[in-house]
Amino acid sequence: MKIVTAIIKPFKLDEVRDALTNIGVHGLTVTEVKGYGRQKGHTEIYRGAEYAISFLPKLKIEVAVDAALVEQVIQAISNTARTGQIGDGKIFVTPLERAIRIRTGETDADAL
Amino acid sequence: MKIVTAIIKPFKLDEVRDALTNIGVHGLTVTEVKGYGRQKGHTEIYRGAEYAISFLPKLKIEVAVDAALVEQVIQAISNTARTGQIGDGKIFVTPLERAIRIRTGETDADAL
Amino acid sequence: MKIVTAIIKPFKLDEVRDALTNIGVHGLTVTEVKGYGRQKGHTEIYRGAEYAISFLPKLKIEVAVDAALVEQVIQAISNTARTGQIGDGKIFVTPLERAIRIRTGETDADAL
Amino acid sequence: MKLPSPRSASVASVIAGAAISASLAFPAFAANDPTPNPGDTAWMLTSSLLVLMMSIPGLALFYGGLVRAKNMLSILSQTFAIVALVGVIYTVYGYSLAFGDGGSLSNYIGGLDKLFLKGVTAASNVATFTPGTVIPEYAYFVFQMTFAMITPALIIGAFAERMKFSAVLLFVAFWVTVIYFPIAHWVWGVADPNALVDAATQLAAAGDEAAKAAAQTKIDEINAAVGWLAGKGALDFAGGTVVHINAGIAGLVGAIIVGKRIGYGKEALPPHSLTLSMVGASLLWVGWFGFNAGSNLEANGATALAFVNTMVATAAAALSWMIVEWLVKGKPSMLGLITGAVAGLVAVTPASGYAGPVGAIVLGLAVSPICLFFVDFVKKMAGYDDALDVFGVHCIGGITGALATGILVSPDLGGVGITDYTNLETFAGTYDMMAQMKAQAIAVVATLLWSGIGSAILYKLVDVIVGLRPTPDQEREGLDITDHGERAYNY
Amino acid sequence: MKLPSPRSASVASVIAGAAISASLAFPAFAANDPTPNPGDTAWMLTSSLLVLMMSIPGLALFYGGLVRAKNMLSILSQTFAIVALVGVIYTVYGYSLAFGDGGSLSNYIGGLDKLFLKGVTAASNVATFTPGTVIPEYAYFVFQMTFAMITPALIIGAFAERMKFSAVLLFVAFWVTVIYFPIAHWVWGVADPNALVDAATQLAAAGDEAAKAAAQTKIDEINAAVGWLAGKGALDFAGGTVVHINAGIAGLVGAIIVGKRIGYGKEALPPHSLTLSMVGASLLWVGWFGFNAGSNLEANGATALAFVNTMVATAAAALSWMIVEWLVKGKPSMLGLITGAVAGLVAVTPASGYAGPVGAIVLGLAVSPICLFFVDFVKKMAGYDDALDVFGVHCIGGITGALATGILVSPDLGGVGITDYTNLETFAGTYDMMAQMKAQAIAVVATLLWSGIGSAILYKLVDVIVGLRPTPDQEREGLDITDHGERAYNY
Amino acid sequence: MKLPSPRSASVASVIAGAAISASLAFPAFAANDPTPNPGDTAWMLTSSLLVLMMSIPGLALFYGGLVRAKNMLSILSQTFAIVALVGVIYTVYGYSLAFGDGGSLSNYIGGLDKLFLKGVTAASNVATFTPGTVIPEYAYFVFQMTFAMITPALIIGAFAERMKFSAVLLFVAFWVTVIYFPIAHWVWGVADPNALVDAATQLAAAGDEAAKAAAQTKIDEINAAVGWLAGKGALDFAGGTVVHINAGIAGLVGAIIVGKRIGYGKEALPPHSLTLSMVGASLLWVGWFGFNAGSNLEANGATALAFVNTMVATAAAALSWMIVEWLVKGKPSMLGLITGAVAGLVAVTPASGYAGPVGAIVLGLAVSPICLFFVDFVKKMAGYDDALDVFGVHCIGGITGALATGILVSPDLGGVGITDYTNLETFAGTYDMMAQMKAQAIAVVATLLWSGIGSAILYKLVDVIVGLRPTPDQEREGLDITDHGERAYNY
Ligand SMILES: Nc1ncnc2c1ncn2[C@@H]1O[C@H](COP(=O)(O)OP(=O)(O)O)[C@@H](O)[C@H]1O
Ligand SMILES: Nc1ncnc2c1ncn2[C@@H]1O[C@H](COP(=O)(O)OP(=O)(O)O)[C@@H](O)[C@H]1O
Ligand SMILES: Nc1ncnc2c1ncn2[C@@H]1O[C@H](COP(=O)(O)OP(=O)(O)O)[C@@H](O)[C@H]1O
Repeated sequence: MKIVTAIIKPFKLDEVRDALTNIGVHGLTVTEVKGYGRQKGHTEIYRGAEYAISFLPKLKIEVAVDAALVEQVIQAISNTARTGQIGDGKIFVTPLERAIRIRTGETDADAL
Repeated sequence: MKIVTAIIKPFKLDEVRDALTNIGVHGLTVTEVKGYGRQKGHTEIYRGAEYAISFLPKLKIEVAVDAALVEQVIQAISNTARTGQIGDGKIFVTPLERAIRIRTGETDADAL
Repeated sequence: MKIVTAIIKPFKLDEVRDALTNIGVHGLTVTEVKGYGRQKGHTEIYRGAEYAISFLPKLKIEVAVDAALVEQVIQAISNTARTGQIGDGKIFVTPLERAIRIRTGETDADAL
Repeated sequence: MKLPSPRSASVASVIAGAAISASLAFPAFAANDPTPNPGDTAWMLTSSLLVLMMSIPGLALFYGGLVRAKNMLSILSQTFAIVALVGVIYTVYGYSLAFGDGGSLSNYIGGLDKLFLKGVTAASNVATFTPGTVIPEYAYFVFQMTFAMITPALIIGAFAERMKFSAVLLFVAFWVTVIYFPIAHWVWGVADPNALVDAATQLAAAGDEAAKAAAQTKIDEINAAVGWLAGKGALDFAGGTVVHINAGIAGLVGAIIVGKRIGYGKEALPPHSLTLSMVGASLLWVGWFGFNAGSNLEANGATALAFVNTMVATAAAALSWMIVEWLVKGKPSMLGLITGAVAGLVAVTPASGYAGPVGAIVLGLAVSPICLFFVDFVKKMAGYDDALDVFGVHCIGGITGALATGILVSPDLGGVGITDYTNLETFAGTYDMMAQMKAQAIAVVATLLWSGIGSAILYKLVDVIVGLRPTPDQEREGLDITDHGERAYNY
Repeated sequence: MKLPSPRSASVASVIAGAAISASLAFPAFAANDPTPNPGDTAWMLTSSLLVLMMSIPGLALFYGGLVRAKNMLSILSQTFAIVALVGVIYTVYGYSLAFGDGGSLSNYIGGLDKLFLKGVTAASNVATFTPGTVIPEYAYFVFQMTFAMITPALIIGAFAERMKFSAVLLFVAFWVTVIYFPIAHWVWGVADPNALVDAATQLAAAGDEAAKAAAQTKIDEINAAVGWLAGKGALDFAGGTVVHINAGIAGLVGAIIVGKRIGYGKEALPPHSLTLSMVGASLLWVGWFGFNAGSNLEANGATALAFVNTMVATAAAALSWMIVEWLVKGKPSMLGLITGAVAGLVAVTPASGYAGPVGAIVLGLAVSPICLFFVDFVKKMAGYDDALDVFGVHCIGGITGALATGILVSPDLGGVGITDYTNLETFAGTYDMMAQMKAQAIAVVATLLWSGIGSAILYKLVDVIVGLRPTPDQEREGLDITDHGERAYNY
Repeated sequence: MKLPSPRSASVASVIAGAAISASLAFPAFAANDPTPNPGDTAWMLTSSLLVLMMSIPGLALFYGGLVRAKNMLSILSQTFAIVALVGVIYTVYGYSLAFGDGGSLSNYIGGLDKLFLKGVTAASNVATFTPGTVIPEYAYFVFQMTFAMITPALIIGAFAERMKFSAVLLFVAFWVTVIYFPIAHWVWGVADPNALVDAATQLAAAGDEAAKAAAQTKIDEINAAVGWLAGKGALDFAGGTVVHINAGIAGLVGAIIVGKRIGYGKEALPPHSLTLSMVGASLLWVGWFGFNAGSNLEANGATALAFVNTMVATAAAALSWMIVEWLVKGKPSMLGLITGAVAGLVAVTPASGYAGPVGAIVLGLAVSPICLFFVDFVKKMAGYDDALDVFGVHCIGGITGALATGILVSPDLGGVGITDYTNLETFAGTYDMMAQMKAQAIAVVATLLWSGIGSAILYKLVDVIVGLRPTPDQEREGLDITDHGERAYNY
């Protein structure tokens, strides 16, 4: 099993979720994060003080999936989260050794 | 070492924390997240506009532990976070290669 | 590739970011988290009710880097995030199998 | 034209006990009706909108800030809907029940003669406390309406975060009808000073014994028709008993009957926004000048006194709570400061037109430790979950104020003494503190009993009809979603 | 000394149709000018600051809470800047255009005689509706200014979250000049009752036919110089047409011209803080007493009536929205409660000084379902994105109120009837509802057309000059950052 | 029932320089005391609660929104506790020190004759500016109290986020006693116009030289007893020097002595809620009508003028700040708009009863660039951390206003000129601008020195007693937790 983690632009969430549902992924976890990268931020001024805001609001989506599904998940996310502009985000794939559903105690693929 | 990540219902935090402390885990990190899964959300209506809210508030708990402790940690979390109803959440175990305590520079097991 | 995850004190963010930029890391993702550990919290009282607050505000920084850079990244974070007082936080290193830049589809090292 | 009026609650009893001097020489009031002074009218209208502002947004924010975010809208909705509901009820029958002519029942309840504001027009006036002075009846009506709105809204703090919206509304509709309107009548259903002065003038001018007897009978009649607590001489300038003790005890009973919040005493249930509570408390303070100084029904020196008392008692109470908390807990909290201010406002309410400013400061200093004791210790000991301390602040503060009024009204302590309209000359200095304290105590106990027992019955009734409490799951999810289908915040 | 005044909008028409009785016996008004009563002045100043409070922070919060957090400051800035901008414009030429002497154009527009407040001093007074009563002109000026401030601020809700700050300001500067000041003049550019009464007195005292004719000519002249809608007898006590229909239709046109928000109908665009919206709505309610009861220009029984109507219609409308929503959607929302309250406030605005309280309650009960229908169904069907329902609540609520005013003013329904200052004795009971409804309908249609078409032209003009809409990227990022370089919240 | 009163600060000096015409023909004031008009009383009470609302929640929110969330409660607590503390101090000895009878020291300080409000009752009245007009002394007392409350609350913005709660309270207790009450006395300790008019009448009626000399001596005596700045003829209608310059310089000194915030100039310290700041600024604007127009002590045409000036200067200043910022920084910020509005309110404060509306607009347009220059550039250059720009806005804005008052009062510029109660007929048109500007400058410099130096000493004293600053760790954690043991928000 793998965990696919994607950093995306916030307004893309619903589209990405729908795309994942379509390929049979029925669970995911979303976190509000701030991203720093090539995409440049903006400047805020409060009276005399100017602040360059380089951390931008992003969403982090984490999906635990069977290894077999990883490619599809990556495609689904890439296709829907892409706007073609800097700051569209990243997808990271990391290993997942075990998964447990708390309610039932089911494990691994059954737990997802 | 492993990282045990659990997605739980928010009001279970204190119980889970106590259970972990009891088995000798003295550190953990908590993130507010939104979860999408089998548990169904609710509908919100603002004047004419109806929104189906499918992302529900959850907490993500991350605990870095020695591999030997993983089983106990899973048990502790499962037992306390379970309500028996849909949406109780998941536990994920992922590998942890190195750990460092910033203050002292201690590493791995000593760092936890 | 690795993901270096650091839990740090919030006011250290800008310093850490600058240190990472200096060693050529140009992207990272930050999450607001609550940490539980050795650092003790405080007590809050609202009329009669006293609450011991043991979860303290921390920032979690995640940096995906080439394995070769990991040591440097750890050093950079350790040096800047250290105040020498309890609660400075941890650094965790976990494996990263794949990375994709959504905008271009570039992968792995190119995607970071 | 005639109208009961809050302040002179004592008139009846005083007169009852006073020999009416035949040497009275009031100028006869001619038939030409007095006209309202625009200044008095302006002040009464301003006061009315201030009291509305106390409810919304004042009280709604004060309470709302103290609950968890997931129940914020339930507090706001309940407050807003209560204001709306009572506004309509009051127009339809509330004003009539509280201030209409009760006929043979007039010691206990008003009548049905003013249903749907029958007979009230833009030209109708009501008497104030200064003989010969009137204000438009519409102004009096709407001022009193705002009191009827805020009183039930105060109650909801006690069972916050755990009562269904439908239950709250139903309870309030019952409660104002069965509890509030009668008690308002008992205390504020007083004699019209103009009528009293008229009768006294007759008495003075009476040529023979028959005329004297007739005039005296008239005076007795007027006094006999007042609300029974007013008749006992209980003083309540702006609503210590009618509003605060009344709401406070109803809240406590509700908190006990509906039970504790899930997690109470186990989980942390911290206020979601003390900022909003501070805004609410500040608006309560600002608006309370309408409540207290408005209760003088005119804009004169006595009004300014009530205003000053409201200011200084509140300041003193805020300081007092701060100091006690600093000493006892080690830190002075913002919530303590504003809670103290509210306790001061509550306590000075019945006394505001009677005490002197120094007396008001003393009252403010005294009320905070008393309320703090109930909020911090008694509640924990007794184990009830009065979520927003309606009992500890409003009932206890109200009782403190009601009793203190009997003391501070004394001219020896800088108070204004008691006005006897039929005998202004001979009255001065005859203040009898023990008699007054007895009257005050009777009013307190009567309110506690009627409201406490009556409310208990009404909660049970509502529980049977629609059920008081949401399911545990609903309560966990928060009333905003389950009762109203909305969330307060989407940042 | 002379001054048009909101309430007696009907005078002209009534007089136009009435035979002037020669038996009139008004006391002649001597040359000695009346002095303002401090109570009236106090009330007008209080009313003025209440109406300012309606705009800031009231309306700003009501609207601001309903947008997403990233556009919060744009709403706050627009509202605040509009208040500031119109404050200056109104002083420079707005007051003169609306209430100055328009000479031969006086049916359609005021003049330039009061540019920069020329001739106005602390000693200038203007007439109220009670013959012989005046208030300081500065008080009248600033009261009317606050109306001119809030009206364009109402509009911005329709195209919230998607119009550039520069465009909004430019549009408002044009709009008040070309749309608002004329319409205010049409409706509120009424005859001075003092002058009318004077002339009527002349008429009564006239010895021969020539004198009679002269006096009658004078009356005709006065009546001929009024705003043309006032001349048709349209009743608008406090601004149903001038403020609400006017702003509401301008908003709808703007929403359509600027187009829908990105994501409208696809993404969730929930209110970021219903808490703030509730605070805003509450302050609107509180401040609206200045708006409506202040429009009586004095503090008397009629003022108290307008106050009561404002209270009870709003309460009824909030309840009514709640009930309908509960029945139709299954849950009564907080947003529904406050939206209903605002709809009630809008509807009662034109009627507040004319209806009786029971009529006002009926109006409140009726307006909510009507507005709800537009907000919930018509908007969806028609497919326009009136973001904060300016059309659905203000325009529709305003039309409901304007038409209902024609009904509820009827003395048979508890209304006050229409005042004919030249013929007070013979007027009573001659109320002609059909004629009045026609006048009301004309005022509604005239406002819809002038404001609707005029606004469309102005939006297009502004689009040419500075562009109406930000780029999609800017809109996505939020107007706070792109227009103002700030964020509302940094928790 | 004599009483000093804000507005006629110039009377003394004017009279001092004017030959008293023997042809004066004032009606003698009989012994029968005038009665307060309910309209004036209503306005003064309304004004008092408006000024309270300026402090809480107005100023508290304006300031609180600008700090980081972790220090929100510290701002709210400090403001609220200052209001409470000063309320009690003012009653105990503040009113007496500021407005009591100072005997031989009466040029510099009031006396101890009114400790604990000795001798003040609901029947006590004080003179207003119109000879023969009075208001209840309680109303005057509480109105002045609210000024004493808000002034020290203004100071705390300068050293926000880094001074201990205990230090703030101690400093304020010292500061109002040693700095505020004396300065209030210097400027507002003016002659009672009734007494002056009485004496002038005597003079006019005097038959022989001896009587004339006696009357003249009386006038001289009255004038000699006024506060020394009043005696110099300094004009300060509503508190430009006493409140704003005074607080502003005390703030600057405090900011320098306590040092910069940790991270200042390095980390981002953005406002946590500009929304709340906007609400605060709006309530400041609304409440400021009480501050300025209330300072007329009556509700008449002059009051309406002060009201209008407050409205239009503020509108102009908000626009002006917006435009300058738009030009200089490329974007008009919401914070700029509201800061401009506050600068306008500050600047118009001393001028509000003296300038004409067009003059007020010019003042508003001028003050914003001046303050902006200090807030944006001078602060950065000089390197002090005046966290919420108390110096840049209140002190600089106050100085601008104080000096501009000397110009705008000129009748040639639409101002009202200066009133000489003893010689109303011959005064008109003799306005001497250079003399007035000198008086204004003296008042400004005296305030800067007394408050600047005095405050420095007091800060040092407080530092010795309880310590000014929390530890760095406490400062990082935030004052809410370390000083008050609470958090403002738990979402
Ligand atoms: N090395 C990295 N490690 C972790 N997160 C990263 C890294 N680089 C970028 N990110 C995340 O991806 C987001 C987008 O990256 P950015 O460089 O702005 O655009 P793009 O991916 O289109 O080149 C960033 O805001 C940040 O959250
Ligand atoms: N495949 C997944 N990857 C990541 N998180 C998941 C996944 N499936 C579920 N979750 C998380 O677990 C939570 C609970 O899942 P849900 O399906 O609602 O209930 P249950 O686990 O009881 O079947 C979800 O809200 C989501 O946060
Ligand atoms: N075992 C753990 N797993 C995950 N996070 C941890 C663990 N232990 C500590 N942390 C995180 O590191 C933070 C600092 O830890 P703490 O024990 O307080 O101080 P220190 O690291 O200086 O000893 C905690 O607040 C928590 O967020």
